[in-house]
Amino acid sequence: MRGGGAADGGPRSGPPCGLLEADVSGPDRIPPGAVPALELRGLGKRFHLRSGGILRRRVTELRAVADVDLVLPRGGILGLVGESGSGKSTTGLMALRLLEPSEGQILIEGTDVTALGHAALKPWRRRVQVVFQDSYSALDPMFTLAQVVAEPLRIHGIGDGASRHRAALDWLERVGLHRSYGSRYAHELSGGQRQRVAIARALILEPAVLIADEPTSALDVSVKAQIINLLQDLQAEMDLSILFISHDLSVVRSLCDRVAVMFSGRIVEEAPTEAIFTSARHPYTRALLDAIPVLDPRQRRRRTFRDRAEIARDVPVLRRGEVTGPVPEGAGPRLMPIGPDHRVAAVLEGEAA
Amino acid sequence: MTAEPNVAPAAAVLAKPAKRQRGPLWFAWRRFLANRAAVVGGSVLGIITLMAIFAPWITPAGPTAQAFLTDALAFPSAQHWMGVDDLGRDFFTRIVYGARVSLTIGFSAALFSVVIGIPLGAAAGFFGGRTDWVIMRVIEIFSVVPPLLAAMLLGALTGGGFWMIVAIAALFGWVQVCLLVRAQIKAFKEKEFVRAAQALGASPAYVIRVHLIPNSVSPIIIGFVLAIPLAMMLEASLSFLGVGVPPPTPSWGQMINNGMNFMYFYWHLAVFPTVALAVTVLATSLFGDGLRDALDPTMKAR
Amino acid sequence: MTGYILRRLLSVMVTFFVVSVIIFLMMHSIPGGPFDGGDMPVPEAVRQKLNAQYGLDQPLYVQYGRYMWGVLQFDFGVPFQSPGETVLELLGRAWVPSLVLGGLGVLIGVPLGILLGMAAALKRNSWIDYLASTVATLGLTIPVFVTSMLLILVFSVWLGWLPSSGWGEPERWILPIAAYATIPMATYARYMRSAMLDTLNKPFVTVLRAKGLSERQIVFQHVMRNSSIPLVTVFLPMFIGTATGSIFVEAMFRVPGLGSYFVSSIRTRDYPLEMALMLMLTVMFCLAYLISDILYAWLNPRIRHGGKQE
Amino acid sequence: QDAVFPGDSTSGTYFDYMKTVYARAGNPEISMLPLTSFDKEFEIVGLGAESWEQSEDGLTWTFTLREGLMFSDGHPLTAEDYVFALQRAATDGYDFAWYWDFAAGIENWNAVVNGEADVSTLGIEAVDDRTISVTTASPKPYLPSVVSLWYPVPKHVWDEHGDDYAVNVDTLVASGAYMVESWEKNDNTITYVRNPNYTGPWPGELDSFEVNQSLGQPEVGLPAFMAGELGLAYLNRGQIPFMEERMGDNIRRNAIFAVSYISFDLDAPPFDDVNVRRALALAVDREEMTSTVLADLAIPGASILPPGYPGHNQAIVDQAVFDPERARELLAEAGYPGGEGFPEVEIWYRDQGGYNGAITAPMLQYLQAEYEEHLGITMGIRVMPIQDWMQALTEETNNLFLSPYEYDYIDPSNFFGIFYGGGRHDHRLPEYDALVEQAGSASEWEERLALYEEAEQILLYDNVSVIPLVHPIQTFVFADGISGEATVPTENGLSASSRLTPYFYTHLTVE
Amino acid sequence: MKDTQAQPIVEIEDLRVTFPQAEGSVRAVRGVSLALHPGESLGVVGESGSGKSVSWMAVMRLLRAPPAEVEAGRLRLAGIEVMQARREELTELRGRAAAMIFQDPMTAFDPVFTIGHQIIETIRAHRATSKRAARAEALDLLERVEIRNAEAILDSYPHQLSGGMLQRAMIAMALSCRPQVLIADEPTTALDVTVQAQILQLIKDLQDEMGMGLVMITHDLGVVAETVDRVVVMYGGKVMEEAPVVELFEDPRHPYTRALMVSIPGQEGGRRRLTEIPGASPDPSDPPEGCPFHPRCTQADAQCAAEEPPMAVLGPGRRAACWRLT
Ligand SMILES: Nc1ncnc2c1ncn2[C@@H]1O[C@H](COP(=O)(O)OP(=O)(O)OP(=O)(O)O)[C@@H](O)[C@H]1O
Ligand SMILES: Nc1ncnc2c1ncn2[C@@H]1O[C@H](COP(=O)(O)OP(=O)(O)OP(=O)(O)O)[C@@H](O)[C@H]1O
Ligand SMILES: [Mg+2]
Ligand SMILES: [Mg+2]
Repeated sequence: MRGGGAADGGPRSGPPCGLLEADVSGPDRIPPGAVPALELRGLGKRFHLRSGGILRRRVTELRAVADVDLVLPRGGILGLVGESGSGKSTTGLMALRLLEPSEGQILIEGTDVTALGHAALKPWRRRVQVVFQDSYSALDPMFTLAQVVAEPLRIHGIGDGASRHRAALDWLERVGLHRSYGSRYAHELSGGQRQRVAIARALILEPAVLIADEPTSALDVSVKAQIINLLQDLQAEMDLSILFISHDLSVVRSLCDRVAVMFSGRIVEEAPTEAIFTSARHPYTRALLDAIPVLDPRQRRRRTFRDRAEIARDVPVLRRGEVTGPVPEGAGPRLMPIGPDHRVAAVLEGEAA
Repeated sequence: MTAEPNVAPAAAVLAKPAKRQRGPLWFAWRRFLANRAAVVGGSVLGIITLMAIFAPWITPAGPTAQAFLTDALAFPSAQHWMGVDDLGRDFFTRIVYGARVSLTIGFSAALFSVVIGIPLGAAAGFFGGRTDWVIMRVIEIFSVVPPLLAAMLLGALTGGGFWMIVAIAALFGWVQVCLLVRAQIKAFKEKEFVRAAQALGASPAYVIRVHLIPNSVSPIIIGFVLAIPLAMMLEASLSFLGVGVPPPTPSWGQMINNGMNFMYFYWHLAVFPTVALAVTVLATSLFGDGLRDALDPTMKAR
Repeated sequence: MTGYILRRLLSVMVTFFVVSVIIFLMMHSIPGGPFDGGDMPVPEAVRQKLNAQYGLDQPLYVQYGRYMWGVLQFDFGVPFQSPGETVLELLGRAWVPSLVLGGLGVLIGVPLGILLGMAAALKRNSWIDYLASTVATLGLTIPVFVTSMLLILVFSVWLGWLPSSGWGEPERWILPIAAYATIPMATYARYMRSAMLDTLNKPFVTVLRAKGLSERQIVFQHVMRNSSIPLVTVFLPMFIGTATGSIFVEAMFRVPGLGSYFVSSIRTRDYPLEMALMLMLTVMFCLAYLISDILYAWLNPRIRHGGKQE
Repeated sequence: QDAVFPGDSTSGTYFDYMKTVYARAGNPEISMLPLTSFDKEFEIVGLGAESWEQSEDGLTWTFTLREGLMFSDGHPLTAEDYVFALQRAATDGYDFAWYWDFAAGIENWNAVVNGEADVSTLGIEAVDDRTISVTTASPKPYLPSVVSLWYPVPKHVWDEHGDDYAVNVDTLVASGAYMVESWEKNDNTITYVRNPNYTGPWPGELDSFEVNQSLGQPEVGLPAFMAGELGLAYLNRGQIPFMEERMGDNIRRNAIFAVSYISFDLDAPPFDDVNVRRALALAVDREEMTSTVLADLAIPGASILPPGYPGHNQAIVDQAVFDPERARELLAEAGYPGGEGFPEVEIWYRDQGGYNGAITAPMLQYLQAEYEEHLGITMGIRVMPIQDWMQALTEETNNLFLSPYEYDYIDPSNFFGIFYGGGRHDHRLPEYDALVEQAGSASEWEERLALYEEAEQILLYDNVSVIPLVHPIQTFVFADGISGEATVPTENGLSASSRLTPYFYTHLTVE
Repeated sequence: MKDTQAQPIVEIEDLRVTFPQAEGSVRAVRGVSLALHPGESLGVVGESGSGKSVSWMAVMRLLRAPPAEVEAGRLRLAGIEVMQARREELTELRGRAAAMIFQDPMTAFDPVFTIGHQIIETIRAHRATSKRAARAEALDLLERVEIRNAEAILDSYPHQLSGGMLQRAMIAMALSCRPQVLIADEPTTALDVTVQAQILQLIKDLQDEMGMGLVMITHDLGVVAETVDRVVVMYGGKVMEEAPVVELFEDPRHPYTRALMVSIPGQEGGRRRLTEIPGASPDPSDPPEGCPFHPRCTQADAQCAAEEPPMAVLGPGRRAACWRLT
């Protein structure tokens, strides 16, 4: 730990104000490692796009997400990266049951929550928190920030008004906002400040699972570091599991254990972080890594880009020997295991792509 | 890259005593005070209410006493600020006492319309589907049966009177508020912050109460403010049809109706109650506008 | 969409049924009947004869059943108030003036109100705002019969510009339309101001400015459309309310419209006419709500697409 | 068209007085020819009838029609048309059916109406084309006055179209001086033109005029009048001083021959006690009431008959005094000293436009204040639709009513008849009934007057069954250019009543 | 730097923006001076909440006043003093002289109109073209910002698009104005790096084609390194340092800039903690006396806490505000 300072000395560990001590309302704690914190099985989402006004309408189907299998182990941090519009946010929203999946299952700590009703879902809601991509719309314009951050406590009936308020201010401080922000409103903030409020709100309940959709995109590097460190600490201390959706590959690299890459609504590659960064197999993953901006202005160059269609066509072809596990059924590109914990969307030699 | 920073004297920053935190209502109050028109409206409303409450102390005679029969229809003078009506009653007294009836009718109807309209509208807008269906049918029924018919019927059945009018005005005032709230909530329920609350496990009741209704204040306030003159007018129309507040109890609507007969010559009998009604509603609507702006934190007073 | 509309039409039937029962029961629970006489008691024999002639001696459910059976065949009976014509004929002649005047009143009052509300919102807390508020409030608080009387006094008695009342040549329409227009104008001014203020705060308005769109374009296209939901909510019901005639305006201006029939049919226990009026209102209101809902969807794509919920 | 006049009933069904009186459309009296009528001095004039005579026993009357009477379509108007009108009324449900028994006492009328006797037994007969004979059950010395409401129905048209002839402007056939040219159904506004086939007396002086029913309300009528659109406007109290100032010479007042009175449920407390009723009567200051709150709208009414009406009796009027002192004593005697213990009562009146509408509310509020002040009685006021009020009155669901009554025919028996046992009120005063019955058939005018005086004494002072309050009057203004006999006031300062329809419209000219 | 001789297209002198609050005003921008020449590209980096967005909104006169109170010694856009400009002049300037890509693309679109409508109306606000031609142009722009299926996107509503798609639509909309300066506030936060790289390339190409100036407000120092000529570093509403991009990366002078550089997550593998600047950002309504950075600065002394450091010129195009450097 190099930074240290106030962020370290602050009330980082342990529940603030002891509000969360009586943590019994949630489902029973499950020993680490036994079941994944979050598991998505064959998740898919179709949108029906209607256009052409009210009367003459055309309906086209859009498969925003298809066949997503993901496992987020307890205490793990899984990075979800990918093309913009590839269905990352949609996947996240489905995992939260904020968007009804068209197919597939969602398991939280081993329990299938795909079909649970509001009441049955509520204890799980407490354990799974979210940072929305659009932090502006995610904050109620009529709420002060202290109210926003305290809201999760309020919803779950934890503490009284004053203690919640205090906890909220503490959390604002932990994400690097001065306590005086507690009485301000969302529209009075800069983009990065809003994002931090959203993060504070997601963390105040000390959830087991955090789904963070681009939580640091509007933060300067220093604040970003502070937030990333905070997440790491929480992960270490409390077995927080994080699904980290991001475009920022360097942050992904320094935070995540594993990375899944999405392209066109599907997972195209999934592997431990370092494997992705060092031995990616899928052409899209490679294109991504290639495109990371270089930090040295002298190395500026004119880039050439591969056409997306070309990338899509260029499905990796695996030799049978390369596949380390059972080959999934079906035709066309599908996720095949190669090497330890590494899966890539590919076809087998001899199959037509 | 250059030297990395060492541990800084950061504690100093944090050690600064935290400023007193103010609640959102305090800010709303400040915004309200900064709005001159709203403050004037509120004060006028307050004064009218106080006059209504303390009527016996500020008027020369009882509201029904025909103490000035020989002066009947006298024009405004120092002795009778608003003149004398056709039945020899001091008109200022009538206006002041009329405020009791009219304000009660106006405000109870408006209050009731909000109390009924908001939850129903919210439920319809939020849940949609079957709930919406049922509530919409109820709304349709209430919009179809005109208050006048209901009033005439209830009048015939119950013997009419003040409370019947309050009840009618209330029963029929809520439809508009309900529709407005329903529409607003339909539009807001898809917003991210609503989903954020849902993601936290908030119940529909919570979401509606804490997020959707506060974000619907402006149509609600407008609906509230509009319900007041509507109820007062209903009272006036019912008086016109003879089912109003029974005489001699003074009500502005009834006085306006009566004043109409005297409009050509004894203008004061029509003008004062109309002005009283207009001033009250104007004050209410300025007050409502101010309230609306004050409750909306994105609005900054000048 | 077609399915949706069909389903909605079905629910119109439900409302129709419920309303018809309610109105029927209400009408018949008011003491007295249409042939009870006015000033002097009608001889019992005469009354019985008349009641039997119109089937009013039957049990209520039989009367209701008969009436509704007729309604299904578009036979609304003969109004007691105006024998010699059918209820439909009566509505056909009496509704025209109401529809013309009330409809024009709304069509003129609404745009005026919108402009007034806009001006108020754009110049918030300035004298324009206060003036607009005052005008709007006066429009709402001065009872329409007083407004009517003032209009007549000023424009026909004092200035002599326009005929005082009556129905016929278009110059007779002007004053009642003006009287009708005040309420929609005032209502719309209030709603518009508030809805505009809500919208003007939205970040996308800043973006529109940044793009270099003229203020006019921003206000009239974007802000208007975004502010229109509450306006749509009140428009059709208001239109119906006004276009079916106001007993007050019609009495003051002697417009031979529908307004007075609402009251007279209750007063004279004119069951067939009263039922027909109510059923007509029912259908119109139900359709109005249906149309409003379709308009919402048209105005707000998010509702149209059911949001992210698909 | 020469002028527009206000009417007073915007609703109405048949344009046929003999089909429906209270709900008639417009003013069919203008185009129908009654047997007799009155001029503005209230002298009886034969219109359809040229002459009439009473038989020796006083039971049979013979009316002779004028020669050459015609309907507007040229069809002769005969006795048959008059007789048919009443036969239809007796058999075919008519809201005035009670009238011909109550007022005229036509033989067998009630039996026929109730379906107990055949219509052929009815005491009326067309002897020949020009002769009608009427047989009454008892002598009716005033029958010629009653038949001023007997209008003919064009039987030849009725045979073809039935009652509906009177709802369709094309089949409306007139017997009077004017005939209908057009009819705006929405408000029953009607244009009349001169009937070219009219041969009777009082031929109209106007070529054409409109009676606009929607202009009867002073609030609407006066603006139209001021804008020059109306030949006559009724005035309400607020408008009178305004118009006095401008067109004082054109203002007219007319007597209506009506009375407004308080009536009670005589069998229920507290009004079963005569002292209570008398106290109420003594606590009314009619002079003050009419000079202040009812200025120009009514004159004091201490007797049932209005001044100027045959049989009006000053001796009766003089007994009415305002004596609050005595009233209090009486109330105390009845057990309510200073109003203490007096139950809360409510006076019910009917919702009505016209002259009654103008006076009732102020009058009742005045009484309310007076009773409160002088007697300590709290009296509520409640208005209700005519039918509800009527029902309440007959079923006595309340114990206190304000009732208006306007004459039907000109004879004291008309007013006294309404208090006859089992009539409008549930009064049981055998002496009164006997006196009124006797007076109704007595042939000598003097004798009748004496009997009526006795009866009124019993009704108003011995028993205080009702308390007459005021006699309303109407104030209106003529436009410049409207003249003629009908606009000239009579000696007593009043002008032709609006009820004198046939006279009024035939005695007007327009420049 | 290009065209230094020419009249600057944007001139900012002593810009101050204050938001009055119930308890002490928020001084979001506290005396910023800057100039941008035609064709030049300027990077603006700095702490979150340091007033980057607000300053450039002020340049466009887009801050709602009230609540914002804007003062400036000089605030010129294409030679016109924007503080005094009439409304029509502003309408003229906006879009044409300078176009802005907003930080928050999700709320930047009118929710009730299609993306296509909003781009087409922008094009037609500046150039008289037919609807059809404007549509073709919009389609072309969407394709150039790497939006697939552009035809369908034109007819979509904002809520139907992902964050990144909206951001690209926003960029297309800004470019459709063909501005003299493009103010891009975090234009690529929602984009994956491949698309980001393509868009940055597109912007550079357009700069070359049309001589467009560029203001790139961003937290991504990689983006800065790749696209801009000159960088301004902001902290606490003030400019801390200004330098040509190469010099800034190789020799950051201001302690804040240096601290920032250290916080950049490196390219090395493996999970690790990142370096952050110790201490917390100041309370915006009560900023520290003296140098805004002094409470967190390792080199701060009494002078830093007491007096505001002046902007010192350190070389051609290099400035910094720090007592330690003067
Ligand atoms: N309407 C407002 N009322 C009060 N304070 C405001 C308002 N708008 C912005 N601020 C404050 O002004 C400061 C500067 O905001 P600005 O948006 O310019 O930051 P930024 O540099 O763009 O940050 P980020 O990188 O997070 O977007 C922030 O502290 C913010 O809280
Ligand atoms: N409500 C909706 N209706 C129709 N299509 C939708 C809807 N929401 C999302 N989509 C589509 O689904 C696809 C995936 O969207 P999603 O928001 O999940 O992308 P993403 O991976 O999060 O992209 P980004 O990185 O740009 O945020 C996109 O093509 C988008 O247009
Ligand atoms: Mg996304
Ligand atoms: Mg910003």
